[in-house]
Amino acid sequence: MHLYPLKLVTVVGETVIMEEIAEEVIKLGATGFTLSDVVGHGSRSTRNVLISGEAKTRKLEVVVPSEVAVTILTYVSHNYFEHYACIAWLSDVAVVRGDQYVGKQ
Amino acid sequence: MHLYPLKLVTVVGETVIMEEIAEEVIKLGATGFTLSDVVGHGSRSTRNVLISGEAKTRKLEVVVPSEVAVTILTYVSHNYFEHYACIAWLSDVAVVRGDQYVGKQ
Amino acid sequence: MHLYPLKLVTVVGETVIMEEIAEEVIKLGATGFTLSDVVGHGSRSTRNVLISGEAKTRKLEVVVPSEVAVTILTYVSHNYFEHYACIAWLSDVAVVRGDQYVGKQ
Amino acid sequence: MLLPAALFATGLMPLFADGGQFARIVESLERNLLTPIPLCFLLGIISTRIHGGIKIPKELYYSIAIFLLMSIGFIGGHELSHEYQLHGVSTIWKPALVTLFLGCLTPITSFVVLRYVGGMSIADSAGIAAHYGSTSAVTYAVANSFVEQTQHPADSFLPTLVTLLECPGIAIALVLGAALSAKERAAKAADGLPGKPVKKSKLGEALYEVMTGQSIMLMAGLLVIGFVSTQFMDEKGFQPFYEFFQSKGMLFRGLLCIFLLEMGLVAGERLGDLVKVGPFLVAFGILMPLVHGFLGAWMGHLAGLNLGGCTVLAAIVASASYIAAPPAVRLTLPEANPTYSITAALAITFPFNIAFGIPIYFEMAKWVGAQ
Amino acid sequence: MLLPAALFATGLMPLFADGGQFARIVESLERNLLTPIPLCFLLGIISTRIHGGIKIPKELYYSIAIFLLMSIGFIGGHELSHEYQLHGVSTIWKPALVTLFLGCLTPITSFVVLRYVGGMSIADSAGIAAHYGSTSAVTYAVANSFVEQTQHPADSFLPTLVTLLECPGIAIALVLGAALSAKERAAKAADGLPGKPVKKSKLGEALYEVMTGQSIMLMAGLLVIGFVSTQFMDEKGFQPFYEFFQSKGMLFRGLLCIFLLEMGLVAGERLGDLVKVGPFLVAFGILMPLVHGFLGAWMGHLAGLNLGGCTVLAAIVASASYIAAPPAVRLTLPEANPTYSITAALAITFPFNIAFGIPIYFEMAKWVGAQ
Amino acid sequence: MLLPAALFATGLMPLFADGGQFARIVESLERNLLTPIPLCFLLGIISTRIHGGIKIPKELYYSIAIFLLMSIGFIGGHELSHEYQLHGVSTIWKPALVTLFLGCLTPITSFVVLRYVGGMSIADSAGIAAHYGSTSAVTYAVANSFVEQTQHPADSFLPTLVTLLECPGIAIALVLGAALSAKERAAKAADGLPGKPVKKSKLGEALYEVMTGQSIMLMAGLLVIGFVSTQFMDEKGFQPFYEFFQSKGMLFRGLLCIFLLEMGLVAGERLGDLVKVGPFLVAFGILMPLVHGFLGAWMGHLAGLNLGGCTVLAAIVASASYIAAPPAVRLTLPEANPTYSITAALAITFPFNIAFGIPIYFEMAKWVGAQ
Ligand SMILES: Nc1ncnc2c1ncn2[C@@H]1O[C@H](COP(=O)(O)O)[C@@H](O)[C@H]1O
Ligand SMILES: Nc1ncnc2c1ncn2[C@@H]1O[C@H](COP(=O)(O)O)[C@@H](O)[C@H]1O
Ligand SMILES: Nc1ncnc2c1ncn2[C@@H]1O[C@H](COP(=O)(O)O)[C@@H](O)[C@H]1O
Ligand code: NA
Ligand code: NA
Ligand code: NA
Repeated sequence: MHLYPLKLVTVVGETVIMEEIAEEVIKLGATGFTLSDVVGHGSRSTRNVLISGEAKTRKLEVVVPSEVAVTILTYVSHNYFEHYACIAWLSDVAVVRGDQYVGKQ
Repeated sequence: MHLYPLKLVTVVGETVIMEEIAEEVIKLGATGFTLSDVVGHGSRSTRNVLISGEAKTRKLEVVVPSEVAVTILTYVSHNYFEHYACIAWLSDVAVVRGDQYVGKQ
Repeated sequence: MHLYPLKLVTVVGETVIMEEIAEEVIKLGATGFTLSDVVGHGSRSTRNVLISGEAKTRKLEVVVPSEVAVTILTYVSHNYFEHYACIAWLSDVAVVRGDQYVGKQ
Repeated sequence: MLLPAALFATGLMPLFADGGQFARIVESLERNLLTPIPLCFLLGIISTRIHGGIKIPKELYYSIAIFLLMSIGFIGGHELSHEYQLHGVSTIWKPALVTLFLGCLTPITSFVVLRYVGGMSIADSAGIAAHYGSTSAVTYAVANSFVEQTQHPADSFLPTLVTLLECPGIAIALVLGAALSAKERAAKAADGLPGKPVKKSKLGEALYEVMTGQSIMLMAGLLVIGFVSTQFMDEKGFQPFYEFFQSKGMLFRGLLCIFLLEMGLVAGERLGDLVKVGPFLVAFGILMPLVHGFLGAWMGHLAGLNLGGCTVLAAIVASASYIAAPPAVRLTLPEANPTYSITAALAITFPFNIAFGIPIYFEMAKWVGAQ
Repeated sequence: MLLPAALFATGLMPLFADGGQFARIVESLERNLLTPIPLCFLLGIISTRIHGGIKIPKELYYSIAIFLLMSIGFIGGHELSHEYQLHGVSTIWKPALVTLFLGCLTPITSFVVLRYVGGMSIADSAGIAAHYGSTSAVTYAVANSFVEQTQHPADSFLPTLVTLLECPGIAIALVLGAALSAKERAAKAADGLPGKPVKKSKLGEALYEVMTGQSIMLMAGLLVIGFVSTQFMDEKGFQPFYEFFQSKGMLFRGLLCIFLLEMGLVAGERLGDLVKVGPFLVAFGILMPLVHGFLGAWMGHLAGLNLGGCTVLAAIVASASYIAAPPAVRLTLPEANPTYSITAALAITFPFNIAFGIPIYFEMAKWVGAQ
Repeated sequence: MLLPAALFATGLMPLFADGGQFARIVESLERNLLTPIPLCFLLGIISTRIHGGIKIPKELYYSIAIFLLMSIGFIGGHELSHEYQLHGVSTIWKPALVTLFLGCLTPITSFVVLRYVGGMSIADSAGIAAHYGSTSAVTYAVANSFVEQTQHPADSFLPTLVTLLECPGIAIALVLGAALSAKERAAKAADGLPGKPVKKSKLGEALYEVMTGQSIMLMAGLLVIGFVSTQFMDEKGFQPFYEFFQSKGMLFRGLLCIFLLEMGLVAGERLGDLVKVGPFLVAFGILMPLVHGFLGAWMGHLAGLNLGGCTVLAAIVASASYIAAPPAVRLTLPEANPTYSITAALAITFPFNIAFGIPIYFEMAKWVGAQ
């Protein structure tokens, strides 16, 4: 097993911003991402009020090298933390054939 | 990037108990939580038999300081492990502006 | 709190292979698993083309001892990495009453 | 095994009292079984057993459930309004009382049989009794279709009775279970064995949740809406709503087919658990409904219901809940193994009622003299 | 508090000009309120307030929304085709112009009142104005049902007007908000206070998204489809499509009930926020629609609409969007607190229109002379 | 590029044999294209191409698919029952044999053309052949609507033929692909190149899954249910089920519109892949259906089908599966690039059939003499 140490960035936030973030994440150097529908509660959840067939909150997971992880978190915190409901965190993962996910940049 | 070391508590269990746990988690000091619908299989999955439009199993994720994490896990294991299908674990995360999630207590 | 150090294996891949992997994971020694529907984008996402009522991509999470984790990752990478869209990673978790999940083998 | 036999006798005996009865039942069965609704249920079971690919999205299943409950309520309210205009409450109060009485009786008979004949634990007995004390709206819908097809439509206020029957049984069984568990625990504690206290709050919460649950809210709510709008709207304006919810209409019948297909898929999965639950529970799941069904038919007749009405009342009294009861039981009696109650309610009693029970209740109702 | 009072006067005064007016409104109200559609809305509110168990899967809600929009468009296109064959554009161009004018006016009146009477921030004022400048397709559907029930069906091309009214209001409010915010920011920056620049690209993107959003695409798309297929198909082939989408039909009316049940559930949750938004916004949510509604009824009459048409135009002008506007506002004016706009649109104006507004607009339309 | 030209000639030549043919095709096209079903498909494509906001929840799409399959089966069973009562199997066995024969032939013709004309890999050729060997139930539904609109309804047992055509093609293509891949691999291994063995078990599993898949189970299951309940129920009881599933009815036609809207959304997304798949596959996706369609119309006529029947048989033989085939191919031939097969089936053949193919097959059927 070749396991490659990388970072898993997780962002949970209002649906309205998550697609934008997902697209940006690719531009910032990720090779892919995984999105899922969740239900959330947080300090600003009253802001989270879209009524539609879509989930109101979404979770984005991205496996990236450490530097890209920092770029992503900086991007997210600069652009969305002030006015949108969202949270972001980082954790350590060991990825199978992880060199694939180091990607362009 | 200010990254703050916190714990991510994950609980996966029968839908019937997850809302209760989510509410309690706030009382125990979390500032928010994220719930998602999953499909599960485990040692007690035969207990997991609700028929309804809802997912039978749900996953709860909470980012909290280490002490709160322990309180939550103790609460869950005391109240639900005996009779309900559920699993709970802890992992290390580094959270953007993580001081926000230390919350009341 | 008895917390037991185990591994969390996460596999994200095309729906068509995920049920098979979930079943195999039990044979390889896991005591359970958790599946969820996600939306994914990756290097081979054009391969991911099923049209149906099901999500096209699924995420599998399994909590297992370290050796089982390696077996699972080896199985997945041997059998699916070449022709199917998927990614797999490993992380450290501390599990409540974790000895339960060491299972058969 | 004595009591089950006795129950069996009680339930079926009347039917064989005269000679042609059996042949008539077979004919009723045929007329019932070879129609799309039970056949779709069968298709679901077959698909699951052969690992076939039929999958109904849970949102569709859930949406149909909502439609069926709303429809039962709305048409019920509409019919009730006509009934009320013609007869006031004179025709309704007796059947309503009887229904409430049966709603209180059936959880107790179930509990007694499970605990003292079957020797099951208090929690399991109470848990299963909660299911059999309540009712299944889908069984109502199928029974109602059946009697309409036999040209013996039920009295117009039957949906009202379904609504009345939903709650009391669950409440009584849960309270019984909680009380007896507490007593047992107290006894054990006196013996030096530790036992966790029941959370009273949870029982109250669960009862509230049953009473304000989806089934009751939708059926009772639409009953009121159907009643009120029948009184205040002119016929033309009312027409499209009536057609939409109409229980003889294409939407109700057609969606019921899809619903039963899904129920067949679920029941098929549960069939494998029949071995786990053992022969006593299998017998219970067939005989208890026959007894309760007979009581329903007989007391319905005493209360003045017509042939269709007695049949439908029998069917709903005989039916077991698998929507409202499970979460309530799971929350209040967590020691109860849900495999028992769900398998009995869904994989034994429900198919039995759909396939055989309803025509049998029809013959029972005839036998007690209903017309 | 002066202006609200003035608004109130403007909106309601005409109605009390003569004596029997009030009695007629009450009667209209009764005829409107005691029908399944508003009652289902009420049931939803009650269920939420008592923590009842009714839950509509979001996919069902969303599917019904799709059906309603398609239906409005398709039947609109069908009727438009007949209208066009009979009169060309002669009957339509005036109402269309009036609708566009109102679509441009209402976001501005709303903004002015919110900013200068209510003293709300630029972002909040513009955000709310975007909601009130657009329209609610469901309010259209309910208003349309109402006028049909009163035997005064609206002119056939009303669905076209709904489509026209959807976009301009949102666009104007967003541009206004972005421009004024930029100016304010520039002023602040001159004062030495830092301020983030607005992303121009986002505004363009959001406007594009509004114009190609679900509501417009489905309504306008099906309008064209309905128009074209009416022209080219024979009646028999067209029939099943017509029946399916028919807004007087059972599907439209029945599904509207379920839709309003869900809207009641959501509005009920929002009711708790009424305290947060304060009395000004509550007053705004009731009085602004009355003013806009009056303008709609009056200008509709000037443009030649019939009684039903004036009522429906009033209702859609008075209504506030809660589907297309929220995401657009959230993206372009993130500082705007969505609790304000959604609560006003959904928990105040929508229920007010459904329950009281529509019958009032009906009387207004009569009063201005529409027939 | 020789063969495609030949194919083209084979497919289209007959149509231009006489002079007025072309004009008739154009007229048929117009009559087909300007109806809601293809127009909704077009709307879906447009919405995707301009990044419009229309989104159909996948549960709705899936629910409609279930309804359509059930409906095709049920009404098929119902009609078959009448046919059977009148003629026994005398009218049916020839068309059934012809359908089975075409089900075996089309995957082979497809494979041969793809492998030897197109020079595609064994896996890709077999994968695409599996799609073209099977059938698309929605193409059936649209073709059926078309012939009904032209007042030439198809023979009553066509749904039975759809069911027969679903499986064999997929099975043959997969077995062919697996066998040839194994041979090639053996050859390579002899040359010293390593190659992974095919898992035999997976092939069996995949074939079983195709045969017990959703489409077959629902169509065949409801066919039996429709057959049986027609025999045993009285007409009045059968009526609501018939109305619900009725393929000329509003539900079927209306839901088909929504379904095609979603298919347009998906096909629109795939249009971008046309460049990736190259001109050969685009030509294949248009010419192969014309050839298969001609065979279907001609052999259908030989087997005694009427004009509508020949047209519909041609359409289903010409159509390519995009529901049952993809997962089966993905599991057994993972080296096959699904972009090729899905793009060809969904973004080329399906729209071609819906828009142009069906009217062409209609003219072909007339030309071979069907009435
Ligand atoms: N402590 C937490 N743990 C897990 N998820 C959280 C937490 N706080 C917030 N979230 C998620 O982040 C979203 C936005 O949170 P907030 O910005 O605090 O309103 C919420 O809807 C939750 O899904
Ligand atoms: N080893 C495991 N790894 C991941 N999830 C698990 C595991 N075991 C159990 N689960 C999840 O926890 C739920 C309850 O498990 P159990 O209590 O073992 O029946 C299951 O439905 C799964 O979703
Ligand atoms: N860097 C990544 N981070 C998170 N998820 C990923 C990443 N790359 C791929 N995935 C997920 O894995 C699936 C298959 O990826 P791929 O094999 O690269 O096409 C995608 O659909 C995503 O859900
Ligand atoms: Na009962
Ligand atoms: Na407006
Ligand atoms: Na084919």
